[in-house]
Amino acid sequence: MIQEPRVGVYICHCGMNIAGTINVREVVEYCKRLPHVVDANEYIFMCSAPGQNLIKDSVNRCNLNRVVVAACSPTMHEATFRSSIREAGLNPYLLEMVNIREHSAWVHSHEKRRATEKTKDLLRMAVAKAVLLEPLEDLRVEVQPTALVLGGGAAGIRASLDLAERGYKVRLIEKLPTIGGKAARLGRVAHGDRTGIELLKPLMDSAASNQNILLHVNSELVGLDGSVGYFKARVKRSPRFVNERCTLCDKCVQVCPVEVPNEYEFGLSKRKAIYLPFSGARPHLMAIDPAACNKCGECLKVCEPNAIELDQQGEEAEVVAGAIVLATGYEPYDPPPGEFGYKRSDKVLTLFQLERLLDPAGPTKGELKLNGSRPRSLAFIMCVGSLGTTANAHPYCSRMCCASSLKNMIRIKELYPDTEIYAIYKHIRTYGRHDEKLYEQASANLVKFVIFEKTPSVAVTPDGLIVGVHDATIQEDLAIPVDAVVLAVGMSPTKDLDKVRAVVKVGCSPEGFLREAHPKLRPVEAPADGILLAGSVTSPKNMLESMMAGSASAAKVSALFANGEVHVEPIIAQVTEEFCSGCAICIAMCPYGAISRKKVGEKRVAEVDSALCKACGACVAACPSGAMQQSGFKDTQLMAQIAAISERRGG
Amino acid sequence: MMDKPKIAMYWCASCGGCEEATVDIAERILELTNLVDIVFWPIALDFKEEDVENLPDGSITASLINGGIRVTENERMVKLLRAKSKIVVAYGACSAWGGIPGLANLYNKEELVSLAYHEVPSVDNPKNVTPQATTVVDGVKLELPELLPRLLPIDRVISVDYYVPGCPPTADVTWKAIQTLLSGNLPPKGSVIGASEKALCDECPLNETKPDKVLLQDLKRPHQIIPDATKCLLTQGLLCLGPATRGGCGALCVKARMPCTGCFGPLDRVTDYGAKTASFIASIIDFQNQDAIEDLIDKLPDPVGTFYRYTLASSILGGKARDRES
Amino acid sequence: MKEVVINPITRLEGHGKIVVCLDDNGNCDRAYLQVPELRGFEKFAEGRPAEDMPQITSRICGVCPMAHHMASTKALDDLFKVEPPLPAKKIRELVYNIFMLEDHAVHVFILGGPDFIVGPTAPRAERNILGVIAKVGREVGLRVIDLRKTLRKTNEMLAGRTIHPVIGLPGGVSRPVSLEEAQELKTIGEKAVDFSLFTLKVFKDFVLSKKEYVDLITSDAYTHQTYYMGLVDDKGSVNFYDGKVRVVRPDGVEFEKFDGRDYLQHLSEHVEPWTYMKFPYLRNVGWKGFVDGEASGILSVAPLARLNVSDQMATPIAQKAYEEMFRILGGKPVHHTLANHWARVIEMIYAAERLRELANDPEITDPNIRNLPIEIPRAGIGVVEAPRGTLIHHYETDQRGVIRKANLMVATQHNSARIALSVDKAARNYVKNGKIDDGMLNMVEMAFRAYDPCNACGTHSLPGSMPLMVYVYNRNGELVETVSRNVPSTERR
Amino acid sequence: MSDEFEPKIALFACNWCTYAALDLAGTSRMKYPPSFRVIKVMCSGRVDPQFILEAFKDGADGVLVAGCHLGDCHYIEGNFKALRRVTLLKRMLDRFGIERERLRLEWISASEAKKFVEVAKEMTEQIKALGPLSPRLEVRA
Repeated sequence: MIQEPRVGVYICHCGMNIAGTINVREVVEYCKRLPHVVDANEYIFMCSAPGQNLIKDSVNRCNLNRVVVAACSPTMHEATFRSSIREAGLNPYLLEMVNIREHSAWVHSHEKRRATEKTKDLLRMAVAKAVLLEPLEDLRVEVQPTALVLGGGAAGIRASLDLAERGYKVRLIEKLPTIGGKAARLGRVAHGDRTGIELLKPLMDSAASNQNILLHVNSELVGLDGSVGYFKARVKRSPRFVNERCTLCDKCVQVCPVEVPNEYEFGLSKRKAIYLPFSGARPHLMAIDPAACNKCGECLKVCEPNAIELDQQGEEAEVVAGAIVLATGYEPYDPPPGEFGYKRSDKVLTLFQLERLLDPAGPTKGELKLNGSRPRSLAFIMCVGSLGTTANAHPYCSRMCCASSLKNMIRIKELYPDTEIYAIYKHIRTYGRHDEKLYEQASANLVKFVIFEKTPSVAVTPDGLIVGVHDATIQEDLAIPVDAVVLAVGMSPTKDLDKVRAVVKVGCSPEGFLREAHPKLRPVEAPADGILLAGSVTSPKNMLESMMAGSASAAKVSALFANGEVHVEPIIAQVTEEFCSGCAICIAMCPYGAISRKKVGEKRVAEVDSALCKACGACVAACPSGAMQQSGFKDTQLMAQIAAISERRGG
Repeated sequence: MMDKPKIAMYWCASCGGCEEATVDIAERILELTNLVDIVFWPIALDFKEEDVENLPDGSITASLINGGIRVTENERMVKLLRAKSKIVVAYGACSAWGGIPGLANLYNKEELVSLAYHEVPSVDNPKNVTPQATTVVDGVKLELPELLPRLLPIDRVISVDYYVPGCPPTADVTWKAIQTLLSGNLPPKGSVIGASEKALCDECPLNETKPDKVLLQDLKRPHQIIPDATKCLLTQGLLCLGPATRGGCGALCVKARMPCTGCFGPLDRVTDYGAKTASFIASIIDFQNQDAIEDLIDKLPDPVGTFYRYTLASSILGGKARDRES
Repeated sequence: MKEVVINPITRLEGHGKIVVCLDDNGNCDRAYLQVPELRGFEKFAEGRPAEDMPQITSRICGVCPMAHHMASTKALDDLFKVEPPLPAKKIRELVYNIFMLEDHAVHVFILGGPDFIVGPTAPRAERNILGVIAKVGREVGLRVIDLRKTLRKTNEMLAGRTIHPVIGLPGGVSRPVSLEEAQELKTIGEKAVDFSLFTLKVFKDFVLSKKEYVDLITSDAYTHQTYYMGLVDDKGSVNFYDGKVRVVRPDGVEFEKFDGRDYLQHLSEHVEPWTYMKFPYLRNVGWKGFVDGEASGILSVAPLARLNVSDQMATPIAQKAYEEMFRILGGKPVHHTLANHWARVIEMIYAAERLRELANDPEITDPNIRNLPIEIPRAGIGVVEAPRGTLIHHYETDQRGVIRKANLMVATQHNSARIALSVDKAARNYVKNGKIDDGMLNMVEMAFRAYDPCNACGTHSLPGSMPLMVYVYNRNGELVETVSRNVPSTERR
Repeated sequence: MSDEFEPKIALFACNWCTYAALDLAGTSRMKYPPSFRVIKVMCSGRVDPQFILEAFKDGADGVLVAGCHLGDCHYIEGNFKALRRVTLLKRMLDRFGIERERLRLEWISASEAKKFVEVAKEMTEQIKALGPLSPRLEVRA
């Protein structure tokens, strides 16, 4: 059914905003002479009720099937005029808006004649496109009110709890045997007396016991299909070898003959092959590290409740979810051996190791002891792994390390006032409402601050450690002998992030973190709808910020779930199969994985998942046969608009 | 008895390959002569131009014209045939889009003439003689037709009903096109007949071998690589234009292990074959860095000549812009 | 209602226009053959990658695309300084001989040959393949159509396509020959030789057995004393694909023998203002105008010329036929234009025998068909014998192998001066008292067809649509008569 | 009114960055020459080289393709596709005898109204200096 196009053109004065520059009368008369235009009119404020009525009446009176409105930016009133013509019985996508206020009147008020001419051109082009517009229907997808949260750290737990509290189901996936993340392993957190685990434990307990939250520890996401509203995830659980009957009696630990470095203590102590990650771990069960276990069976002999199953197998399950929260966190920057004496001396430790030493629940019960002796002097080298300090360092600032270092300096001074502390820094960034106090406090506590421009060095000598630094204030080379060096390492993207990205299609920044839809306006959303980014998966964050991001992403998910369905503007790409050769060029164009090749008989054709398509049109421009077209931005529509750039073709 | 449909065949600026291709339908041609009267076919039949002029307008059922418009005679003849024919078919790449001779549109005609008669090393032309439109010898005017400024596809001179693609169209394509014309069930004006609706990949035996994502990290010219004959040539870095080129030939070149150069031209929804081809090739360059992109494009010596090999004359620009007047 | 003769074969070639100028008595003073088109292939070759040339230049002519494809491919070997592996050379020579055989066969039975097989005095309407069938028998027509189809299908299989082949690459060919294909080729080889012998028999039975035909062939009207040029192999045998260029004087003595790469030292082209055709001549003799004889650099190429410059044929049956021809026509060189038909039949036998040899050579299925170029390209020249004579492609490139200059000297072009002589001679003989009759047109036609010229190649122009037009002007420059005639010739290249 | 050549420039503006920058230039009452004819696309990656040639053919003396900064594309990497296509097309323009300066690619974020105005002024001047294009594209003089 081909309808003869009948176009109505409506031009807004916007008071004097438009009419003050552009001769609207002249443009209206011009438009009346354009092909297919059956009505053209003007009004002082087209967006007002009388203005909209003028359009609606004209649609009916003139039997219009296309409408062009020339007014302000479509970001202001496209929705308005779409509803107007819908009310008049037209499909809302049969509207073409021309922005003659921002793009003409306001910027060319010094050249009124030429602004009017330009406006005629823009109208002629819009009419040419409008003639070829087609009715479109919004796409709707029903939303599954279950969220898949990937990562059981601060952000993931916060997001899960927020969602569960609103009554939504949550599947919380954690690859380790316990939730808690890095936050659970912090020592005493700044601005308060409580340690990371003390702060987090109530949340971990709630998460473990909440009816709406299903914990999947020892688990990873290995596959993902579908799109916003209806994702199908494949979750792979590795065997824990210990079941719920475990009473944590510890007998198995005592008999286990295998010892390995304890990653929960950042290697400061050892653990057995069967172990509890830390006190307060959730679920509260022993776990066997399959990489370490030699299957000697000693533990089986002593386990009274028969909680150990060495023949346990892993399994894969499919989980359907309406949204996904990625909260896979970060990992501490791991200096290469030899950087500032790291791993060359056991007196060189990272900030994270120091956190463990100062934790009353840590390997030294909170005492500052290295190999049994207390360092009398300490140098904190700041910005390790950040700000390009060394060749391996990241270019960015991890932000949390300054506050964290200062907090620990103050703590050490409190515990051991006679300790001499040097803070060797590039920048001190104590931002926000509280952190500057830490700097003041540290200064008051006689921490010696030495600023560097050139990267300092740490010499490991038989007599101890000597920090070499050129003090940029006094312009002198200093050699500072110390008993221990703390490297204030920053935060790195997790090494596993590529594995996650291989499953969940999210872009990544040059620094290696996941990329948000917009760094300011949409900070917890991935570009693809229904995928949220919480915590330090997008950038270094402290615990507070991670909690905020967790709550924010939960709020976004809740909004989605509360609506129950997703509306997608139908300007998506579509394949006409009879013209598609299955050449596959389009597939690599799509950053959202929305296009695939399906088999029709013996042949291939492209297929667009309309829920995944975000309407960029990159595949359309690439499609060598024109089989792929974008609704509302078809080749024919845009070519008609372009061809009308000068009078001889379009007018 | 009903009259059989009358068919005319004519050639403008073509190499003769289209005529050979017509003949290549071999035994079927006898079947054809049972179905139609061929009223005009200069290569095969005696004719006088007046014979055509004397026919009533519209009395020829279909004229199949090959070759582009290079000289004024071409233009005159196609206009005559247009007037006499119900249906005009642009047969072959030259007629439809100018074909390879259309590449001359990247130069002006003076450059063509000057090279041939003054510059090539074998010419010995001390007096700088150039063929002239008019030469007077012993009082007799000898006239040569002048070249048009550009070679034109026939639809820039007359209205064309259907197109048969290929350089040349294969026998199968030709036969299918003839059957379509005789079926009485004519497609809309402007349709391409005899060939596929889809690009070459659809019928290419190597299409199945493509990876999920087709991306280019390198480009190879055909003499620089011995390709794996069991894998898509494009994915091996050869500039195979199959994705943008209409199918119908059966992937002859690919079967001979050479990339498609595009002789079946664009698909229905493509306006400018060369620009579209450039678009798809550029799109799959797997680099984000400008220098790396430039380096890859450097490996392609003549993008215009490559992408517009058969379609320059029918492209949006049609040829080289005239020089700026200073 | 007009009887339609779908005669694949009676081709009209191109734009040919003859202007006859009369003297005061109304006799021919001077006749001009004008070729009115130019396409400019050399120009738009510039800037294009060299390896595209075999597929670009084949578009000069859709009738003999393989000749251009192969000359171009050989020019690329030379340009990139890369020798093809032996199996690749054999595949090239194989497809080339298939092409030569098919092209010659079409000419003998469909284009030029009917003049003789049916008879030069037969009505014009009968001098075509149908006349041949009527005279020789229906099975001739079927055999010709069948052979053409077989050979063209075979080259589609081996070279990717028949019209505008694609396999040529510097240093080899793109595609190997499979064992199954080789098996098929053996049968085709036998069939080809049988067919060529059958052709010779037809030629003997229907032409040579008639004295008046032999007299016509040797008559003065069709005789010009010119130089001859063609490729010979190292034994002096005719070779279409490779060899050295040999030139013999009108008396048959070798004048010069050179590597095709040195063509510029031996060949030049003369330009006239009244035609787009250029006139090649022997540089070391010089351009002396449109005259024949030893003092004039005008030369001739194509089948007769090739036989005239060679010492023998490389295959046994062809050699016998070769000896027979020169014996009957009075020894080398033969100057009779119409003897080209006979020479063409002998070349068919050679092509078929060579095809059969190569089809039975196990090396053609060797997969070693490419050597990748490693040298920096600069300039390359390739020469082959096209059906209608020596074909030279010459490219100069930048270091990336992008064409800076191209020069093409094409078979028909080498004959163009001699064709002009023939036209002029015909006009002088037959235009009397301002009257032009059918006889003159027949004479011209027959001369044309013997050369089998192709103006499309000659000017790299397109074969146009015009019939042969003859315009007669009187002494005062007034047009007194126009005669048009389709030349069902042969200008196929 | 003077007879001075006033160029027409087709501007392909992505919805998220450049179109918004133009809006901002308007609300900020900045001034730039009235040479530009905006064609809105969702992403610079939608721009097909056919559009650019069509614009030249149909009377544009210049074409500006503008989108989000590299790395900031609303669609992650659509602007890289624009970069690749325009890079290739610019080279092709050489052989068509069209000056490369007539085709320009710019990254203009939603907040860079000022940058757009600078580009607009500069490009308008450049095209003025090059003169009109469309008469040079007509087939016969």
